[in-house]
Amino acid sequence: MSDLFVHGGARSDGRDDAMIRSHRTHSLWFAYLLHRLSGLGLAIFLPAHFYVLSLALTQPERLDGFLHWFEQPIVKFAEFGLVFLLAVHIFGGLRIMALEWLPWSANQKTLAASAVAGAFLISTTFFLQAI
Amino acid sequence: MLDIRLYMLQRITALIMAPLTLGHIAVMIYAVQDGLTAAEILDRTQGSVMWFLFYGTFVIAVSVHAAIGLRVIVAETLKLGGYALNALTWGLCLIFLFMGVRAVMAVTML
Amino acid sequence: MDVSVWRGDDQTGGFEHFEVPAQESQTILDVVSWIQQNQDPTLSYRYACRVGMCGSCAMMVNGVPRWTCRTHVKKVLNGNKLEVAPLRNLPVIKDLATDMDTFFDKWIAAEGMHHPTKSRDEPIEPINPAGAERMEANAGIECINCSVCYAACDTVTGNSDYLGPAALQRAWTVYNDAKDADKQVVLDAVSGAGGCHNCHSQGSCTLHCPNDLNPMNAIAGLKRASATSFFKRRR
Amino acid sequence: MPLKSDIERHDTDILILGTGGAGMFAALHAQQTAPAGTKITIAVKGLIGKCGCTRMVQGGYNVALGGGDTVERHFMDTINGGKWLPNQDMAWKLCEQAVVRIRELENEVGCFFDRNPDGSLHQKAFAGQTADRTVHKGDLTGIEIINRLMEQVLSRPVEKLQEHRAVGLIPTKDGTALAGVLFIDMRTGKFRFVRAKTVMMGTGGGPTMYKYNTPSGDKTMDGLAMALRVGLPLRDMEMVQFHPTGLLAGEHTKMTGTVLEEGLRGAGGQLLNGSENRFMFDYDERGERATRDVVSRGIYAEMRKNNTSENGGVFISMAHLGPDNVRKKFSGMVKRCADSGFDLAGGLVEVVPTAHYFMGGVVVDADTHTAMEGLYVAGEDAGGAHGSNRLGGNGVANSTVYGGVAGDVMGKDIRKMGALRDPDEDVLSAEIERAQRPLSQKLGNVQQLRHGLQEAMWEDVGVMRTETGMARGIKRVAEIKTELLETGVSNDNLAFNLTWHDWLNMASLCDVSEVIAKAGIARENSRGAHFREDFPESGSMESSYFTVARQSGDNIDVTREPVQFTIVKPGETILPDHEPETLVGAK
Ligand SMILES: Cc1cc2nc3c(=O)[nH]c(=O)nc-3n(C[C@H](O)[C@H](O)[C@H](O)COP(=O)(O)OP(=O)(O)OC[C@H]3O[C@@H](n4cnc5c(N)ncnc54)[C@H](O)[C@@H]3O)c2cc1C
Ligand code: HEM
Ligand code: SF4
Ligand code: F3S
Ligand code: FES
Repeated sequence: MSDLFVHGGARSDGRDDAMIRSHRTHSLWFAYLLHRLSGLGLAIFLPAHFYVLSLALTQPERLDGFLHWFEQPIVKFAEFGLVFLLAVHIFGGLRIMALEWLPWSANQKTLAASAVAGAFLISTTFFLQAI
Repeated sequence: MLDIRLYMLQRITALIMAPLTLGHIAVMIYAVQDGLTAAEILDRTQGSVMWFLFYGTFVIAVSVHAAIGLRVIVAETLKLGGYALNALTWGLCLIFLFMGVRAVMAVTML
Repeated sequence: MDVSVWRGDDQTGGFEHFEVPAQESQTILDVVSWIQQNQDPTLSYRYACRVGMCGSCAMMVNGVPRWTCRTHVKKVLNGNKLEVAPLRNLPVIKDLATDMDTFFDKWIAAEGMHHPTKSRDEPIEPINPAGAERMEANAGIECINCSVCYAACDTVTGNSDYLGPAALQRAWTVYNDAKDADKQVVLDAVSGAGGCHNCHSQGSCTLHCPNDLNPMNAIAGLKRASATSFFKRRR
Repeated sequence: MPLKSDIERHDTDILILGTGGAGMFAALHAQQTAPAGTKITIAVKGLIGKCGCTRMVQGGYNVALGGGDTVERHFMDTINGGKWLPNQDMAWKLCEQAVVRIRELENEVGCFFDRNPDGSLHQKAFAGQTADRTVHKGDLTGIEIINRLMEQVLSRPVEKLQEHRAVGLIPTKDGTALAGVLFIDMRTGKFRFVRAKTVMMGTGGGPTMYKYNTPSGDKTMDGLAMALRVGLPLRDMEMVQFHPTGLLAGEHTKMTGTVLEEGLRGAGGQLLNGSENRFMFDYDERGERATRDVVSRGIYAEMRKNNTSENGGVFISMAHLGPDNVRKKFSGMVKRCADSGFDLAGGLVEVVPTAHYFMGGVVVDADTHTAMEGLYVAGEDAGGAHGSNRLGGNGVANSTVYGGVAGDVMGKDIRKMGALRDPDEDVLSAEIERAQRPLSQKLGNVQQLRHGLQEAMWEDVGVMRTETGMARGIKRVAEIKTELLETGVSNDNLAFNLTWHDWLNMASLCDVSEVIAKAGIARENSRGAHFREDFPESGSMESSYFTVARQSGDNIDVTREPVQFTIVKPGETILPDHEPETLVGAK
């Protein structure tokens, strides 16, 4: 079984709840963490995104202002991050649903990795397009 | 926390969103190629039933999906449960829905 | 060897240090026993079979849940250090001994027991050992209920209602048992607020199971079966 | 220190001690047969289902399920294997009821035993059997049986007293009936006295007073020691079965003594002495494939010649069968050895004979009744079914069959019983005092005493015995016992105080060790597991006797009683004429 996992070495960190504890240092757990963080990030970003868009209804000028602001590199980078999150989350989510509903396959690790890779590919494309 | 009803809701909404978000990203990649202006976006979307349904579906799905997702995270990390947790889930869902619907209306109506 | 051992109960406690002589063939359980027999007679821990069959001796060893009677010191020694603590996710009775009742209550709550279709007066049912259903049932059958997977799972940590990997794996076995009468009862039992749908596929259960079992896979099976039945019943 | 007034008192109707095959089946059957509303309590030294030896069963479960095999044949094998010493009624019921019990295990409890490709149960033959009879689940049969039983028990309304150690059987004032059982709640260290109308004792014996032994750590003859103290007769107490191939890895590790599966020898595994030569053919023409007792003695003889491995045993070698083959065929054993640091598939692993099973036990009838009203005994605690030697596969059959019988009988008997009985308070006080004794003595090292006892029993009352050796053994045991009584345990915290329980374990082991040695001296011939170098002959079968030991005052009296051949006489058989001697290999 263990060939399924990229596994960190044994580490001593006691019964406190340190974030990365020895029993967690493997790829599937990181995939889980990534999925959770990306989901959380999206959930925080989404209302902001909606807010900005709804400005179109009330104050179109301000929306334009926002969109100019989006030209800033730092904001570009943030946008890249968000698309990255979305992509990571989608592919992660598809991986989870495949795992749950399709007959279980022995290359979970590969799937997890390719999900992240795919996410990177897409977001980088987006990023390059944007500048 | 997550019984089969909530689970199915979360998975089904995820399945609905997957093509929508991928489509959205694709459009954005195309759109941002030469700068993004309010006019451009609105041009494309306003008055379009198709875009209204596209984003409308997304908003409903994401409200349900994210509310359930946050519910799980809150329950597991803050050990919240029972009535408060249900209230939070509904609250989040309604906030997402409200803001989402406003945004969709803004970009697709008139 | 420099061995830190958790002392205390659920409320209070801390690590105590012991210097334990290294031996050629030595398991973590041997280390713990040596301390109790030679250094501190009040140290509490639990074991029975000493050969990996009873699942009584699991502890956290250098932060990882393990069966201690079959974990060779050499395999886990970190430099010259060992740290031994009670299993996570279970209440501590004293020192290294945990109260496993919740683990077993959940096993039963998941309907992890046989629901008979026949009595002792009837002949034994012929079953093809190579059939797909039977293979699936067999996959998890050698679980020794050691609770290592339960200790490894962070969903259990976060959600005290969560039935956990071992109980759910057992439910999956029961579900696939051709002899079992009540598959829907099993699905219903694992579809509630603490059911299989809470699993985030963290995979720590499968990684750490000392018997190379795959509860993550079993749980996925339950999700699949319950989703199918969910649609069927709606119709 | 707790006063007697501090002890908790608790009542139930049916009380069961132990959660091996015997205890679990007793609980299930009692629940089925007792009148509605009967309260059933199961008390155990460890966690339910997670202690005891039934869980450790590897090879499997003997049951005659047709295909040529019959209950009669199983019975004859059991009688022959036990060298005509078994109580024949018990042996018969064992073989007959095993058939029902295996169906119950499969159909009602939910066990799944290995199948043939056609879907029928797979059966194989252990040594000493004349038919393919042993039902199994890989080589982890016990886990399957106990896990399934455990689920059934846990899902029923049975009261559970876990980590409750029975320390004394408490009779009524007149001593004729049992009033209840005194326990230590190990988690708190408090005493708890539980009254019950019927008590089944299934604490599973366990010859762990030997230097090398296979049983689980919780088994220390508590049941037999308790029975001895209330004056019950114990039979066949000299009969300790040694398994020839226990792992030998040094004294400091608990792995030492644990069983390396019988099948290794069956498959062609070779035993090599210190100079790496095969030696078993010097002792028996069947070589390594001879029966357990013969191989154990062969190894022991080689050890006496000092022709040993590093740790003082011999080697088992499998490599000539092809390491990959071995790895495939014995994957569980190979993995277990590897976890302990040994290469079973390709290298040499040190082995030594190891005390495995105890044939002796409380005298009972075939309905598990004892001489004391209200007390029933089943499983390894009960004597009689196996005589001088237990066949591989008859152990778990015995505990599950008789556990179920005890449950049924208790369920029936309880209908005739009136109120709960009151205990003899003096005995209760004495038992509490006995258990508390170390708490007021000067602190000492219990483990050293245990080593001493194990050494003494292994050397003087072990695989090969003589009168002088056993007499010396008795003396050594007595000295250790005296020292134990002077040895103290810290009373700072009695909760989960393992060292206190080590002391209590030692007390039980010392008491029963003495009986084993005395019964050993009383048997002046060699039968089955009991081998006397000074009386190597088996004696005439027709005049077979079994030993009965009893404690009166501070003395152990051992008497001999003639075996009653109630079903078959030596030299005869109940198999039909012209039945082949053996069916193994006939197909
Ligand atoms: C390694 C090994 C392999 C074996 N393989 C086979 C095999 O292949 N086939 C076969 O037929 N037999 C086999 N046997 C023998 C078989 O396991 C036993 O004969 C049988 O299981 C005994 O069952 P039992 O219920 O009497 O006792 P056990 O299963 O040993 O149960 C005894 C119970 O009593 C409890 N107990 C002990 N003392 C106290 C106390 N003071 N207070 C409360 N509870 C107490 C114990 O904790 C335990 O729960 C094997 C034994 C061993 C050790
Ligand atoms: C932009 C919109 C989205 C937001 C805000 C969002 C948010 C979340 C959140 C907060 C969680 C909880 C994470 C956790 O439990 O650890 C979650 C879980 C999940 N999401 Fe999303 N999500 C979005 C889009 C998607 C999409 C498009 C998919 C589909 C592929 C998806 C699939 C999933 C799945 C399968 C889970 C469950 C994970 C688990 O049980 O561990 N999500 N989502
Ligand atoms: S699945 Fe594995 S880790 Fe979990 S209880 Fe069973 S044997 Fe232990
Ligand atoms: S670790 Fe826990 S989250 Fe699921 S895959 Fe295993 S049960
Ligand atoms: S002591 Fe039984 S599994 Fe470790």
